[in-house]
Amino acid sequence: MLVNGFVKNAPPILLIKNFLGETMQNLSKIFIFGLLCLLLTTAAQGSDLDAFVGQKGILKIAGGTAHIPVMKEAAELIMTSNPDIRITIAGGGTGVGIKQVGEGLVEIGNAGRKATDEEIATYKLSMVKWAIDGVGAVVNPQNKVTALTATQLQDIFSGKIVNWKEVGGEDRGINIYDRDAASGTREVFWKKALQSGDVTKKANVVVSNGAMKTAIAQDPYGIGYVSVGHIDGTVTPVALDGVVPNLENVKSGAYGVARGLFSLTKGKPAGLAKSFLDFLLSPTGQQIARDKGFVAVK
Amino acid sequence: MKDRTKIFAEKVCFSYRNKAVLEDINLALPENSIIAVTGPSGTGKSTFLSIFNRLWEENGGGAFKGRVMIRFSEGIADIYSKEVSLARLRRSVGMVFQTPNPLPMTVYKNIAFPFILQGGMKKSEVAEKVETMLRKVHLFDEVKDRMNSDARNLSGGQQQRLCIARALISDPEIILLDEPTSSLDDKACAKIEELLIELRENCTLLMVSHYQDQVRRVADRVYEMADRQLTRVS
Amino acid sequence: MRSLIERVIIAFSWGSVVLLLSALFFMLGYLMYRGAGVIGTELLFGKIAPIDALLLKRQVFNGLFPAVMGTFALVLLAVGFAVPIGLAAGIYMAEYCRGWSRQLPTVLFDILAGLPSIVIGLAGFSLTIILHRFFPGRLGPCLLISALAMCFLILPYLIRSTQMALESVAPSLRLTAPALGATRLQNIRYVLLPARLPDILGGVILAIGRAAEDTAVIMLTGVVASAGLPRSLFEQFEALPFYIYYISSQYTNPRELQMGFGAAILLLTVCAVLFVTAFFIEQAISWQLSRE
Amino acid sequence: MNIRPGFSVHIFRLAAFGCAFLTIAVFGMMLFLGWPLLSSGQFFVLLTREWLPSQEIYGIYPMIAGSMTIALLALCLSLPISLGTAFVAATLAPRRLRKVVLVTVRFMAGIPTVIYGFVAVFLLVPFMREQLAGGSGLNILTASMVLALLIAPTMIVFFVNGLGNVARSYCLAVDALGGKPVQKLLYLQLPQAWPTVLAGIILGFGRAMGDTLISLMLAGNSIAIPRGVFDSGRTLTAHIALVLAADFASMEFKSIFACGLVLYIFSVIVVILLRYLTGALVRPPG
Repeated sequence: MLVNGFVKNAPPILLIKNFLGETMQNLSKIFIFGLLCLLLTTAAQGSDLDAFVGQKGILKIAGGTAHIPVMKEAAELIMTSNPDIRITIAGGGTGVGIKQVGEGLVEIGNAGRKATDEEIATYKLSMVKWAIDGVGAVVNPQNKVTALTATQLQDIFSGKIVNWKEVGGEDRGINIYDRDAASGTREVFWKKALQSGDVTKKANVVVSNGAMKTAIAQDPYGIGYVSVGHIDGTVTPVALDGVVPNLENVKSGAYGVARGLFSLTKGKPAGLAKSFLDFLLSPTGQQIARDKGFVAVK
Repeated sequence: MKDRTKIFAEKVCFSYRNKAVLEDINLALPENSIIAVTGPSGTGKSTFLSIFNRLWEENGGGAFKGRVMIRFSEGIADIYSKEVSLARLRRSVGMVFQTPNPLPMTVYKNIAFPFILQGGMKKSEVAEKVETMLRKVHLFDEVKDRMNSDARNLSGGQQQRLCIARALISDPEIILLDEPTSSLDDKACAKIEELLIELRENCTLLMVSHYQDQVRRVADRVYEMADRQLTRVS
Repeated sequence: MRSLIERVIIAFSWGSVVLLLSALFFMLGYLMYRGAGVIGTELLFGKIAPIDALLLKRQVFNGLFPAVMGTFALVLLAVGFAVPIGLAAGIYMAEYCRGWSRQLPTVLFDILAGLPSIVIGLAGFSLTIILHRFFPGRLGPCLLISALAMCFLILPYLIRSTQMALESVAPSLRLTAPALGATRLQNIRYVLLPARLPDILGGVILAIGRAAEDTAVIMLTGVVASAGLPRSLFEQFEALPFYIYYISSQYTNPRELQMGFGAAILLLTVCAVLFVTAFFIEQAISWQLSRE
Repeated sequence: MNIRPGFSVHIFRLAAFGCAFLTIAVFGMMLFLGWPLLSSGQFFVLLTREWLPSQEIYGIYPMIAGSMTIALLALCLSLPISLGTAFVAATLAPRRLRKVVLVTVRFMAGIPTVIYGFVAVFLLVPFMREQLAGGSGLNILTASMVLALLIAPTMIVFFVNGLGNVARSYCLAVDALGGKPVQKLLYLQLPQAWPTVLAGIILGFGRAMGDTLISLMLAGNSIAIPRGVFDSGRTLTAHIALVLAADFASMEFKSIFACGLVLYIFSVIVVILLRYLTGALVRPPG
């Protein structure tokens, strides 16, 4: 399914927003704020966005849903500075990203795992890794259970533990949320956190990292897993064997359920796709990745 | 001239959905006369009429056998032969129905409708012709201020005269009338009857009616239909 | 005993009505309660001045404008494709198709009308794959494919309404023009279609409503949650119903959720307006019929 | 019109038979893309197997069971309410009120499906979770309840037409004998209209089976075979939407065409039943 990114409210750089907070009240005219913001951001990162000057056309991105927040932010920044460029971002999961870029349906396919040698050979893909991401189990903030052992986690997902009280929580059934098989996030979590163990068939299935987070935020007795970059106040990360899945622990390597975030192109990246990938690796791009909760690679 | 044969039918059979409606009908009808067909309802009188302008073909499902020849001013034609253009046939053989059937448009457009179908006529010519026809059916004075209002707002008698005018506008030589007065009151009925007698000057009128006194008043020749056959009464 | 059963049936029936209507009003009321606050230009255009957005000077990033325009483009295209085809097919079925050959298309149109919309969407998606297989290029799910699939979804409604409209013309009116020498085509053009235009229009409006609300078809054929304004037939697009679905499963903050409610109210309003229009056209028809 | 009449007829015919052909082509396309499954004889195996991608088993039996359970449950919930409302809208209420009820019901039919689903996510799901069913609140009952609401208008309109089509002279006869409306309904209209009622039920069931969004949003989408109404379940339609994202070349992906074929065949059966029951054209669902 072509689930997509959704453009968020936040202006490009949080610092600039805070700085302009007072000014905005005084001006009260919102669109002037927008213009100012635009001017300032272009001035601030002129160098990184310069690559797009004079370019135009459409860039289609699809695949891994963990990537979406960064992709959206970058896209909004690029499109604001250069209205001739249009970037569409679709989800679908890692499997879709690899397949669609391979078939030439999109210019950039996102993958939450390394593409296999076979995939690379079949489609002559080239791969760029621009961030490192952890995948952490999450529960609703109301849930008292915030730490589990690996065995407990495996037992919960395989259906052996069915009640929160068995792991120190309320006397309520555990609602498990899972992703579909095309998900890269699922693959990493399944391999590294669940040790490729069974996942109960009774699990509810959601379509993206975003949907997982929303589902857990709504369900006080749910447990699921999302990209560390998606963890915010609406869900509580569950420490695995005492290690909390967060940016620091992923960065230091203490939290092991981690993977690279990749973007793939068919053949060597060229044109807009190349500029876009370069932008992701530029200081601005890497800053966006950090802001969204990922570990930058540069 | 009056005794010249206008319509000539030979061994006409008609069946609808494998049920015989008409069987072996032979006729020779004279020019410039009013010929009436009477008989109980449901005996196929309307179907009989529709033989002469081939309108039954629009309903589908009928089977016609036999031959119908008509002596048009341009010559004699077998109306079921392949060369005959349906559109021309139906303009030369006009038809008026049991219930007045004005089209859902203005009075003027209703009468000019055959010209809309034909195309290629000047507006002024059409207007002139429409007025002539309306006068001919004595409707002009009644509707001259309502030319652009919906024809369905006229009274029943006016509507029926309008339909006659519409049939007349393409100068037909034969007019088929399917109980033209049955839905009208006596006064309207009388007007129509007068009109029919006037029309006889230029046309041959073939009329279905089950009002005996009406038939007696207007018809030159009367047939009765029973058991799928026509018999001449007078 | 009998009268007891009768009384139970009456009570139960009225109970059902109350239950159904209260469910409806509860639903609508909740929607209004949650979403009424966001109705305004900001819902549509975000922080961009409406005039700039309308003149395409600036792209709207956090308003419903692109989704509204996407739905608009989709409906326009789908109905634009479907109306001529549906009209022609309906005319053929009502006026020309006779006898045995009538059965097969009629059954097929019934089947088409009964197909789940996801199957139509899957067909559209299959078409993309097949096209892609035979013409390797850049053709993926896009606005055009969505519009074609949607066109296919609403076609049976148009065919049916046209066919029924033409077949309901009174026999006396049907024969009038042929008796004056009209060809069958002229009869359709000058008499039958104008006489039944309101019915056909009613069918078109229902089809518009269907095209505006269906989500399953476009979900498989090219709708995405962020694409900006629709600019080309070969690009992906946004649409209101999909946006609502998307928000319900993956909103990230209260503001987005609010916009979801706003979008739901907007879509509901569009459908209500279409419903009211269709209703009035229908009233006009029944008034006209009573005159005939 | 200056176009030759023959020409336009060809266009009309092309449109009609083109649409008819496309209906078959939809089936053909799914057959073509799902062919590897069919030719290997796996199609029928798939219908009875479970969905275990990790073991490379792509059976769609749980989805068929899910679709049937949800649709049947929705029908059971909806039928009494629809019949009751139809009684009121056809006979029991005074004339003016009848019209109001009917118009409201038809308005309900015009409300987008996604809106029913959207409201249910925020209203019914938390209620289910906290008060009724426990668990996540995303379960078969939730989906069925909303589907019941969704298919009710279709069925009501159908029932009202059927009940109203009973010959007026009979109704007048009952009225003249001093029959109460409810008696007219029970002893005349209902026995006369039962084929239409049955047709309406089939139509409602068809709609419930064909709906995607409600089950996708509310049923939980688990791949287990449903054992109870509080279980999470997945329908054929939702399965198509969920798995469409998979790799084009995989067997997993091809299984969605099996789902499509099953749904197609199901619709054909519904149409045939409806035609048999009503003996004529049937209004399209929706």
